[in-house]
Amino acid sequence: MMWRVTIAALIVFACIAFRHVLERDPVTHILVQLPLLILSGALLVPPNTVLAYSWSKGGYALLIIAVTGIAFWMLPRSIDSALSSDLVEVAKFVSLPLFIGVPLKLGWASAHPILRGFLKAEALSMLGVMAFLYTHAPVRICNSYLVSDQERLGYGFLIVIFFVSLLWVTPLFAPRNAFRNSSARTSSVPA
Amino acid sequence: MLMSTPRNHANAVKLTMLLAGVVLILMMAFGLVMRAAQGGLFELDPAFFYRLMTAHGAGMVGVAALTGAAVLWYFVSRYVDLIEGVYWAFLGLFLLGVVLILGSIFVGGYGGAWTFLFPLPAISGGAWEASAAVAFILGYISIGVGFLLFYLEVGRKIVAAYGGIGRALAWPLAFGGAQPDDAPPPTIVAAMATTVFNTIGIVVGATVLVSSLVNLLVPGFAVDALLAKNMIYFFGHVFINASIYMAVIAVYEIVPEYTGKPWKTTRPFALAWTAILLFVMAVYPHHLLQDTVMPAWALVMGQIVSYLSGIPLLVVTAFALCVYLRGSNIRWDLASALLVLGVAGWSVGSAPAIIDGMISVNKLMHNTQWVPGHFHIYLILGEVAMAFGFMAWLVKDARASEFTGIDRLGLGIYLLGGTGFTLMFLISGALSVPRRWAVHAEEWFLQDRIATGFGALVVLGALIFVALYAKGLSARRES
Amino acid sequence: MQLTVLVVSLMFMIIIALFFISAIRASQTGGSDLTAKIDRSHLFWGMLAFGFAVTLVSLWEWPHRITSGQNVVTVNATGAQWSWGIDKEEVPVGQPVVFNVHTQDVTHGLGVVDPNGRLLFQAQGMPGYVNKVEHIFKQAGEYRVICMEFCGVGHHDMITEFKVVAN
Amino acid sequence: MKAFFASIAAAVFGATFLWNATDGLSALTTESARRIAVVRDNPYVPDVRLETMSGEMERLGVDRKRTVVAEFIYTSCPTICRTGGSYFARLRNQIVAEGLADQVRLISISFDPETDRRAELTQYGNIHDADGAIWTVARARATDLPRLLEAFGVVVISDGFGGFEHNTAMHIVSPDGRLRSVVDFDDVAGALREARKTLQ
Repeated sequence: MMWRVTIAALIVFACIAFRHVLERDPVTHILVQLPLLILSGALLVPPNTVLAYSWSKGGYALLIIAVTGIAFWMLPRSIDSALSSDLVEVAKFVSLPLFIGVPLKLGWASAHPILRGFLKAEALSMLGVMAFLYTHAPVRICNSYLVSDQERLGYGFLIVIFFVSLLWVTPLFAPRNAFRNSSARTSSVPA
Repeated sequence: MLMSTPRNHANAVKLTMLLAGVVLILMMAFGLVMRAAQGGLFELDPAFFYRLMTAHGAGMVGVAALTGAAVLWYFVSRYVDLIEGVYWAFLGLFLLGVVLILGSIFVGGYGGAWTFLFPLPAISGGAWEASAAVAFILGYISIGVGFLLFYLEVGRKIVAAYGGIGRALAWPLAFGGAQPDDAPPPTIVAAMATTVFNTIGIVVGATVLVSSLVNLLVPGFAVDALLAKNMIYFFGHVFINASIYMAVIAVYEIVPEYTGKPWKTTRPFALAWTAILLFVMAVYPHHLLQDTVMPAWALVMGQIVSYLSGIPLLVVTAFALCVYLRGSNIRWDLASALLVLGVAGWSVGSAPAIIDGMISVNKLMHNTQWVPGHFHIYLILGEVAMAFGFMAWLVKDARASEFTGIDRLGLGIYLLGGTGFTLMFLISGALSVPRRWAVHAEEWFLQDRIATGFGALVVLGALIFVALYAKGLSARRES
Repeated sequence: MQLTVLVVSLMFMIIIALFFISAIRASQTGGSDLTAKIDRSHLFWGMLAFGFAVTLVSLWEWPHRITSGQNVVTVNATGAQWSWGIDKEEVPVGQPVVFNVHTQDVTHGLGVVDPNGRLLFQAQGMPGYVNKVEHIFKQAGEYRVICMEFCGVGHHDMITEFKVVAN
Repeated sequence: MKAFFASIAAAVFGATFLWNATDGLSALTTESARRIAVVRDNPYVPDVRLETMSGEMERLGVDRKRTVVAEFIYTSCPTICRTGGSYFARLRNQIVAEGLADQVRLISISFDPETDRRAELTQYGNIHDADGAIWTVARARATDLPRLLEAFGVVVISDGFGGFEHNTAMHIVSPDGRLRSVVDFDDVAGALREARKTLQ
């Protein structure tokens, strides 16, 4: 537990200490700093922690909170505000670990496999939406960044989609805990 | 014989097919009204015509996919344990989507065609409000979410049971020299392939649907029309193809019952399905052959893959069925006849489709009635015939006689009507009649009216099939 | 050309249908059907070879090629809900005419129809892009421009005319 | 059951939160949020003095008789300001055509006073035919710039090549010195419509 908290604290500290470097470029801001902050929150939760409360059953409530947080931080105006307002910047460093990272990890642990699959598919779709909008928007989406940066960010999303889908799909070709026909009703044997 | 489908799944599928049958007849009636209006048999307000057209397109694609999914679920549940709740969630989300779509069309006045080609939903020229388009797109999203849940359940169970996507696609047999006896059954191979490509299609579809939604809500947030078009046609093409590839599972499973010979996963079969998996996704640029701003390689790929897609269909599926029938002493009844018709119609329809997929022909034939010509063959004489065949098979035990006069009459009317109806489309296409026109020139009236006559036969045939099915269901319930 | 396409298509459709009909007949009689006369691998390689040949012939000359030069006439055609604007009322016979297809609002399809009502060619007009299509008109007369891509309630009303004149 | 209600509560909370964060799903970007806020709040613009290309000091803000349509530029801008200028010229022509010449004032305000001196301002005016009567080109004092840009919601960032990137729009300020609306830089009809509203 101790080392996870230490690493989480180090990550948050690094994100704050290097925030000017990270936030100068939207690619590192959105695709490095924000995910790292979420990760730091997730690190606070020990692996396989399943909340035993009845309200957290299935992980729905927790995941909805996490998704709300992610949706908020996908808004271009939230990114702009974080850069123009100190208050929002502080809220960013607090909310990403605590309101996204923690509930995401906790909710994921008790989520049904179909819910997990659904969230993965939706995540890919939404990353696609971001890539689409940022690469092809005829207007400047973030006031704080240049149009050329915005386009690079869009391609950054595409790269993320590529690696994330690779990460999620590869195991489906060789599932660890599945042996052939282990849960099949029957093979095609004539009766 | 294979293990039978669990009763709860069978009942859910039977209900689905009844719903689908009713919707099919309604959508066919819409089509008939449009054809009659084009033939000048009565006046129809163009705005209303295009609403009917939108409902007909979205409804037909939806119901084709629904029947395909029902077939898949019915037979896959013989091999793996599927969660029944997922199917009900799928059906519920599907119906919610239908309500939203019908509402957007007949209450909100949306008439932007089922393809929601960007930026038409947002720029209607005053025919409908953005809110109607939003409801339409939300309807699609609801249906998409339903299908996603459906495929996640089917996919994860097959992956777990058969040891991964590759094994479920019979790759060890296709590429590794494994024995056919160790390969998964045809149903599993087909289900795995459709699950993979349609899930990808839905993910891409969700991306473009949400982008369109953002554009409708915040018009300043425009999206790129060419990219949107690519994604829409990728999604649309994959989705409608998936419905046929799911429905053909009924052929693999049911026809053996009539011949006593099992349908086996062979090496060509495995290779064909892997090819289908790739082709279905790579072929969509044949919808963009007139966009000269597209990279030339993509258009060339569209033309070539369009042709190549015919090979697994003709050389493997159609050829295998013909070989299989020879000397099989197959018992003919409504079910077996419609299922064989489904494969035959699908194969026949591939010819005009492939020819339209050539860039030089596309310039002349695309977006004429040639296009509805070929896909109405795919649907009326292909996917929908398979769906009706599946329905007839579901209730065949409840019927006393095997191949009654009314069966033969229905089949004859449907086949004659379908052939004539689709031929008129092809002929009109060759005569340069554009598709999707509410008002036709008088010189096109003759073909329109002949098509209307044949169309009425199709509706009549479908009515007979659905009535027989409903009767069969109720008879079984009484017994 | 269109009639050729129709005839060729019908021919292939009939051949495929015949396979099924012969198979259905052979199902009861036990006699041989058309598939019995063909080896499947031959069919596969035959289709592949045929496709290769057709691809080569049909793409040898790129169907979307645009010639450049002095005698090329350029026409700007702009689709808008629901009318076509074309910036030339007359184009010459026998010379390459390049149509730049634009749109002001949604996607439209430029279709050019000859005096006999036959569609000569078409290209899509898409927001933010200009598709180019070239044609050499062979006879003088009144030609019509129609819309080939569904664009809303006035889609079928997007008809305008231009003349092809002999030099 | 508890889990169900907790989920509903979370969903309602999330939806409300996002609804508020996006002004009812209508503003996803700072720019659109700013426009919505302007229409809602009609904030006063700072009463700064601008130095015009003819050398006069002109007040932006209260006690004016005319509605002001303002845009923000820098004259060495190679791209968007030039286009913006041509739309401003169209707006000027429309104003003349509709007889509003003595009721609407157009000002292109430079936010780069170091580079843009009178000569540069005049040259920019000449390119676009701005003669000072209806449309003038002016610069703000460096000390006034931050609050001026803040009030108009214009964000200027260096593009790294000696130029700037900034959000471009037409800002309509009513005679009482309040910012009434902001329209796209190419929306001439919209600007005219909004300007007319302030005259009634």
